[in-house]
Amino acid sequence: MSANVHIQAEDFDVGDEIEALTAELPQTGAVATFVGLVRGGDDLTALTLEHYPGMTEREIARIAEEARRRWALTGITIIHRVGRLTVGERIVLVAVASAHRANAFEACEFLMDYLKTRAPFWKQEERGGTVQWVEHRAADVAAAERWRKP
Amino acid sequence: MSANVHIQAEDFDVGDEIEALTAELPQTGAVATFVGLVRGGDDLTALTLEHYPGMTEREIARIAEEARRRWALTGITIIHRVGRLTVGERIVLVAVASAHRANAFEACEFLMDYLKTRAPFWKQEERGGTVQWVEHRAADVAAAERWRKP
Amino acid sequence: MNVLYFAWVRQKVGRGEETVEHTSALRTVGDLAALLAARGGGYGEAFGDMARLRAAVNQVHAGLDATLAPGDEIAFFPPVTGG
Amino acid sequence: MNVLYFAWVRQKVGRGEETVEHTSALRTVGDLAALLAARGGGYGEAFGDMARLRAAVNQVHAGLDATLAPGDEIAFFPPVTGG
Repeated sequence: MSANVHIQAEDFDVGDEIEALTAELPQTGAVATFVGLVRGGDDLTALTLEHYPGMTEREIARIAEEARRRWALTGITIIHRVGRLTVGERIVLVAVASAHRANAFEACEFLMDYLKTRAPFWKQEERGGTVQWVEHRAADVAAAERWRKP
Repeated sequence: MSANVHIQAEDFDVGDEIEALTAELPQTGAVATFVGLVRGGDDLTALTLEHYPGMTEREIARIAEEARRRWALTGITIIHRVGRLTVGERIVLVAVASAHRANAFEACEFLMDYLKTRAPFWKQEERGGTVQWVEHRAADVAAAERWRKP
Repeated sequence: MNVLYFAWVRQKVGRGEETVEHTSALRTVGDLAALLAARGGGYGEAFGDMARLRAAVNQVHAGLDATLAPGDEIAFFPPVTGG
Repeated sequence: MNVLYFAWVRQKVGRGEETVEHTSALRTVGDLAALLAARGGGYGEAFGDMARLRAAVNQVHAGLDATLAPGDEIAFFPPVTGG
């Protein structure tokens, strides 16, 4: 199994991606998926996402490889969009296929937690006329820390 | 928020369902989704699913209501297919929308664990020429038990 | 009372549904199961070991000690295996 | 060495990329950051508080004590906020 990793400006179709992930893999019984959207509120109108071409892909591939070592999986697809995205638009897709659901759920959460704290993406928020860089959240760091082995 | 619950013979489109779940809900930032498939292996060719019309819908609605009480969610869609399904076909979809991903993931896992142990569905497996009822799994009961409050 | 059977319970008793008159002897789900088991044949097989069965009264999961009333819908089935 | 800047680091220094000659005085990422901070202006603002910055050497997360070599690609950026 190898992970499909895409950094792109274009939107994605979740159904098509799950279909592609599980095609020709009859041993898959479970697909856990996460879709992140631009959440409205506090006058937010849009986000602009920037990444580090080259490193971002490598870092995500490393995280996916770590998930593959820790759980019995049959496939991983990760798509992260960059550029300007308005409220309600999809930002990220993590889809994990496995024989059983517990592995798929855990690996999907792990991948999201690590994406948030390890993969080089930076977000700017537009609120009314002002644009501001998003500070990283302590809650995200704590979420990633829980996967550390003792 | 009310849960969309469907028991049907027809297939579903995961992308369309997520789209419908999050449309007009700008406060949604996260959608966790689970798709269960007919897993091949050990000569399995197909499953046939039976349900208890009326009670199945009510029981799933109760489980969804419990999830709504326990987590801050913006939407829930549950689709469970019945009838004969061959290897690789989709069986079940649970999609949970929330402002934040931790709630979405937890509620999605909770719903799957409860569906497995509380919702009246029964499966028959076809292997080669023989057809056999599936016994319930102790692992599924244990998975559901972990959500019990102390 | 309307009595429903699902999965292999339905197959063993040879029907999905039947009417059973509510009597004062049928106080609980367990009483009804005993009555059905006593019929022998497929019923005897299906209801011989109640530990293998689950029940619902009016579409809500119920134990053997759940009480019955005229007009109730009672269902017998194996432990569920959905998802 | 190729030095890259991202997010508000890029905005403060006014460029996304530049070449900095490797010298024996530039042993670590911290040495390079100190050199850049000493330029003042936008560089001074961006590199004034290294606790607010993260770095990578050859596209791998690295600390201030990571050593440098000629031809390395070094990047400076704020803590990441993806997903």
